[in-house]
Amino acid sequence: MMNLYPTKKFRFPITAECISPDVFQDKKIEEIRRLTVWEGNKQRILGELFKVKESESETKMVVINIHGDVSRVRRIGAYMTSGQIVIYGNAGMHLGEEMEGGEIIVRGNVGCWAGSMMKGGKIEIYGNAGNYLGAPYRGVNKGMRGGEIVVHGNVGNEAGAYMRRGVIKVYGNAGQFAGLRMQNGTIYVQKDCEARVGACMKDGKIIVSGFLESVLPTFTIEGLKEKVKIENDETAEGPFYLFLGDTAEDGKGKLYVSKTKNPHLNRYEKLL
Amino acid sequence: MKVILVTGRTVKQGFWKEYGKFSKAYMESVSVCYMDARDMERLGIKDGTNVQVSTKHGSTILKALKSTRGKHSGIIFVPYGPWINGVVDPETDSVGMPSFKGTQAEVEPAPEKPVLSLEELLKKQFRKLNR
Amino acid sequence: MRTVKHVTCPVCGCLCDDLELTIKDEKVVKVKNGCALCKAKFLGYSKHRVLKPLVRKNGRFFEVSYEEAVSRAAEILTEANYPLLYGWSMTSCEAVSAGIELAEEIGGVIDTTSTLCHGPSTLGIQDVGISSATLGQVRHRADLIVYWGSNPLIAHPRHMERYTIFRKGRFQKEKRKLIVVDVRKTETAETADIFLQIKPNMDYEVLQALRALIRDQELDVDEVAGIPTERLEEIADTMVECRFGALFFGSGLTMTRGKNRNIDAVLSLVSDLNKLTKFIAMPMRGHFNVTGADMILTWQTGYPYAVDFSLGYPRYNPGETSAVDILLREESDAALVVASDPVASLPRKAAEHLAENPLIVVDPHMSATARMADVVLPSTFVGIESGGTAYRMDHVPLPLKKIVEPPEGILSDEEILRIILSEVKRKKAEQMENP
Amino acid sequence: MKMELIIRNGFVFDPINGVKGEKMDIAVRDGKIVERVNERKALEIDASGMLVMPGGVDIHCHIAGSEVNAGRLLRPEDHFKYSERKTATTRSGSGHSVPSTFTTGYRYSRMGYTTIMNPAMPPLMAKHTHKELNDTPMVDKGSFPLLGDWWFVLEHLSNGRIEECARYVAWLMTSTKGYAVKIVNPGGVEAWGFGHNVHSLDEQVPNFNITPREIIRGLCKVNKLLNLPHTIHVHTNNLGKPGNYTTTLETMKCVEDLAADDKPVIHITHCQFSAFKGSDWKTLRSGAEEIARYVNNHSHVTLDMGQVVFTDTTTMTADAPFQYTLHELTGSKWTNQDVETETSVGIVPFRYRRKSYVHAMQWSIGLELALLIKDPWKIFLTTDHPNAGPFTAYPRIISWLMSRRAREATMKKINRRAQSKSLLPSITRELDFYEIAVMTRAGQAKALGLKDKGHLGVGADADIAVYKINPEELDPSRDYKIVRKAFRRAAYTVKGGEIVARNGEILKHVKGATLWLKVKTSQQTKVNEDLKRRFRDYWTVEYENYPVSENSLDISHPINVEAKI
Repeated sequence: MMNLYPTKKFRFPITAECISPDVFQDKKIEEIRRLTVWEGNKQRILGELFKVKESESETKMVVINIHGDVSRVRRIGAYMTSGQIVIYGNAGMHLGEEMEGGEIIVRGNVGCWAGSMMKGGKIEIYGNAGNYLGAPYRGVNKGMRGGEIVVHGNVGNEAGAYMRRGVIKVYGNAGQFAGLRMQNGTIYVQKDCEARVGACMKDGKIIVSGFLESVLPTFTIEGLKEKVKIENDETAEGPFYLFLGDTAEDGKGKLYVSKTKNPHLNRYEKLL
Repeated sequence: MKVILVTGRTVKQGFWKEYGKFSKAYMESVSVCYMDARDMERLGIKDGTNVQVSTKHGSTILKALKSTRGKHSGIIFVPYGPWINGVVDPETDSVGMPSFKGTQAEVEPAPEKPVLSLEELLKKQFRKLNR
Repeated sequence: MRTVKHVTCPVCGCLCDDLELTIKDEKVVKVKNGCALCKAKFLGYSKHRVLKPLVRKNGRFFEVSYEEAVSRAAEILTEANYPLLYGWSMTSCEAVSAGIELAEEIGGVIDTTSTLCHGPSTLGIQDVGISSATLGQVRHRADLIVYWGSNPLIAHPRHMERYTIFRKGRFQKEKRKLIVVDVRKTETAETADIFLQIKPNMDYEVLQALRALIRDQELDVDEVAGIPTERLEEIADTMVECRFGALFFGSGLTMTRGKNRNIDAVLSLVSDLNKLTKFIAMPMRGHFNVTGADMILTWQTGYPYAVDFSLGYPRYNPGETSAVDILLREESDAALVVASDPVASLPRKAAEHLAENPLIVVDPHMSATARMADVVLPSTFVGIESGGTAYRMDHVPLPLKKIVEPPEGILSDEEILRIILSEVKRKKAEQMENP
Repeated sequence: MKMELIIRNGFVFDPINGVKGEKMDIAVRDGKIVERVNERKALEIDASGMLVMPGGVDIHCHIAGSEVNAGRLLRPEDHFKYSERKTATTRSGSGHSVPSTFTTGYRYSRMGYTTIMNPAMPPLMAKHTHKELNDTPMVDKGSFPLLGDWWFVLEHLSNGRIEECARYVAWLMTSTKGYAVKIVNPGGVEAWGFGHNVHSLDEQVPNFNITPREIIRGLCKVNKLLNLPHTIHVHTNNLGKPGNYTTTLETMKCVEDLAADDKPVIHITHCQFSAFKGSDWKTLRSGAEEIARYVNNHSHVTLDMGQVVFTDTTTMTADAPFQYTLHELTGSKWTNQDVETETSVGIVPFRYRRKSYVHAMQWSIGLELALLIKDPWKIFLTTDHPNAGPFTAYPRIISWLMSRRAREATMKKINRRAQSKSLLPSITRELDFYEIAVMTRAGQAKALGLKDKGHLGVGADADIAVYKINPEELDPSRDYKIVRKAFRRAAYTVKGGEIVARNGEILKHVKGATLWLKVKTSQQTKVNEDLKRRFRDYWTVEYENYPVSENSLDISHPINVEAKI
């Protein structure tokens, strides 16, 4: 088990995609200290920016613990395929970008593009996540293709944009454009959601259990549902309005919105 | 009074900025707030009365002018410039662009408060000039 | 007295190139064909000039030589860990090219004012593409013009006269139909055949509704953003029935809630319309060479703005590598501003951090930003006192002319940037020798 | 004075001078090939056991200009994993299928290429194209203005005023600093101005009293009157549509009578895209046999392949109606840019998949054309970069052309139906290094009329590529992977007499010249106020601001052309 302690409060962006179980695997602590990282435009070694300490571990799995604020450190766990990263503090942008397996746990907040384009594995965030959770890089039309992201706090805009598979669960609030252009998969928002949920979605499922500011005019009411399955044995209790859309792109995505939390939507009932 | 703040270009702002930002004409073209006539009535102010425009990001004093641009009750229009920049929402939503248009704001009459000159405004807002 | 013809106007993205200037004693005294903004620039530019390089010492400006100012600038930039190079939309492509090389050399971030105008449009294009054309194509063929969130009579005064409403074309002799969409009745809206006054921050909903309507989808709602659905149906029909439609959009879309997604929707709408008729879209680019700055950044680095060289190669991700975000996160530790006045145009919190950085300003005027600078390098007015190339909003490149001599000893942006670059290279080589 | 250089003991392939792998030395002085140099002073490259060829020439690659840049802008996703770091000698850059300019130059140079032709320049955007070409280092370059839908051309040709048309073309060629007449889907691009297209050589172009056949024939005559070094360069009507091979045959036939002295009068570019048989995508078959038969029996045509490689790429052509069809077909994002009075551009990202029947057939058709056309001087290696794949795939294509085994290895992995319909398994031909040298440099230089390029005779430009291949020891049929590797990274690339790259490393950033035609007609078009008004009326810029000035080219290399009029 490797433990990383930031040696200072970082001011410049730190790029450190080497902080990944796949990279640490089979490396001696000295080699890990010598891994390349960037601080602004200066090339450094990991050992300059972090105190690296090894500790006993019960599992064979590679585990990296980061103790402290790494909110300026970008790309932690990018491309990882196995092992575990636990961050006791806030983490920076692109956490777990394109990860394929393993697990990242953050006991704090994370920056934007967490789990961007991920294919597998799990990210669990106990604080808030920024914009573009699980969403792809600019111009890319393939978002999350598998795996699971759980956020206990709030998320920013465009969570799950271009999602093709997988699950995002948000136990707090979500920003605008959640599930933009999603094609499949599931997004669950336990609390409130800003407008434009499911914009341009083609297929897939979005569940909003809290207040939803407004439904896009291009969604049509389909019915009422008592409860909706999120994944495996987890269900969200309704009743829910079921909308289909986005008709602007001839989509047939399903948008479930809590009936009780959204009295302003009861005008749709006359269309049922 | 709660309003939605829209900032933008005006002929005068576009014209006078070419003459230099420290000119009086530039200040007069930019440190203004165009309001719907009914909103001004509701606030009990006249054309040319100073108002304080505030958001959660800051506040500024501007001269209220009656808008000639049709009815737009609930919307105030302020030309781009340093006077309003302390008030607009800097949030970029991670796309690089702050929210210059459509910010929730509060307008209140401030007839006794002066509109600052650019030099005064900069001195007030920037620590660097006071060192 | 002499006259210069076919001059390109260095003000807005229309880049009118038919100006005729009268020069007397190396001063422009008369402007023919220009709009009010154009005249203001040519007749008023020479006021409030800075004529000597300035360096701030103990809080005060001192006049110095270019050599001293450049040396100080190079020192600041060479030492920086994350310098920001901002501006670029009011200068020549040649100066931008020098700026990119400088940014690469010092491992900095170069961002343009696109970030504050049509950056979101670029993000929209990168998601869905854009069906567009040069302005002459619009002039010859369009029978329907839409201005959405833009007010050309104010921001691009000759746009309607040269390319759209008030100009005839080869295949379009009759009056064109004009639709204006805005949150208030602008000067342009007053000339419209159809004016849609929509609620602020609701453009996205209106655009998506139009997209559904042109697909013959029914809406479940009676109104969108204050506009009755039947009225939107009429607009959708008008768009479908035209022979050639052209939709111009402005910062009314890029700066409001939804930002890049408003553009995504507008471009998707126009793309969809091509199934049924011919339709094009175009962003109303503001500054005269903001398009050129985008273009040259794109061909040299692959990316149009917000390009980060800190890792030795270009990276791009607005929100991460864009000027306002970097400043709000207080990451930069030096800044170079060229041909722009961010202290007057950025939200205050961003401007504050910019001013806290060691700041180098290249500008002909004493701007609000120059007022905050540690080094001020006075430059010529591009398109008046020095030449170069600029790009019109529809990507047509045009020559900028040198019309009059600059004040004695004053260098152009390009020259200043080139000497900073060589000074930076010299300093770096020196450091390599004596680390 | 520049250094002298001698390349010793290589196996030299110089088809224009009839050299077929003889061991010899090549001497260089002042950027030119010379008889001999002072061997004690000259810098020496020991090329023993290596191939020595003229620097590669690319007759058709979209590497610069407004459409390429619109492609770059559209596709950050094409760049972010393909970055090149700045070094002490090179600039940084990015991009897979639409790389940034510096990177483009370096990548060509690493493969031993030294001259490239950018085949689609909207004249109104010529300043832009040349700015990008200025920033494309390591290679000499030229650009073809798009003329097939220019209003002046349509109007003059429809009135039968060939000479008048020729004078305007001469003016435009020189004004835009262009190198050849490019025609793309003639008439179709103008029709696209209102969202339409034309579908045969004899369909009337809307609003203009002319047909595609008349445009092609007219410009072919103009090209001859002006004595231009290259022929008209044609992207056929109906490109990319099943059944289009008949249009291609007709296009070649329609200028048959204009040929004289067995000289080519037309170049059909990226022919793969124009060699489809069948009535729809399901029944798509190869038309390569028919086209090859025609080309084998005629001498007035040259072609280039437009070879498909299986990768993610970006399609971009002036054939905007075709690009729109592609957008509808794929649902991918789409950029379009119509250019007033002249032309248009369309861009759509595209992935060629091995398992797609159509894509696999396209892959096969390109190779079939190259192998069934007997004379390598008639068909050249291109990918229509980036349309059928990026130019960096050339080494792979060389290995397919040289090795049946290489083709079979790929064949096994493609769509099964395509395997059964492909003509490739029946083709045993394997090209040798001489033929490859023709298809990748000598033939291309000859077709372009570049006198100083594509050969190693005395007086030629000292643009030379050395590859780590010993033709006496290596069997390219068997060792195709070694061939591929060697062509990917030239052992040495010499540009203008200097060693600029070695084993894939760029040693020196050199600018490279812009080649353009200074066309002289005895009687020039009179430019009076009336004509200027007409220009202003057609375009939205001033006549005076339209031309590209010579001093805007970093290194200008005008080629004087004496027209027959």
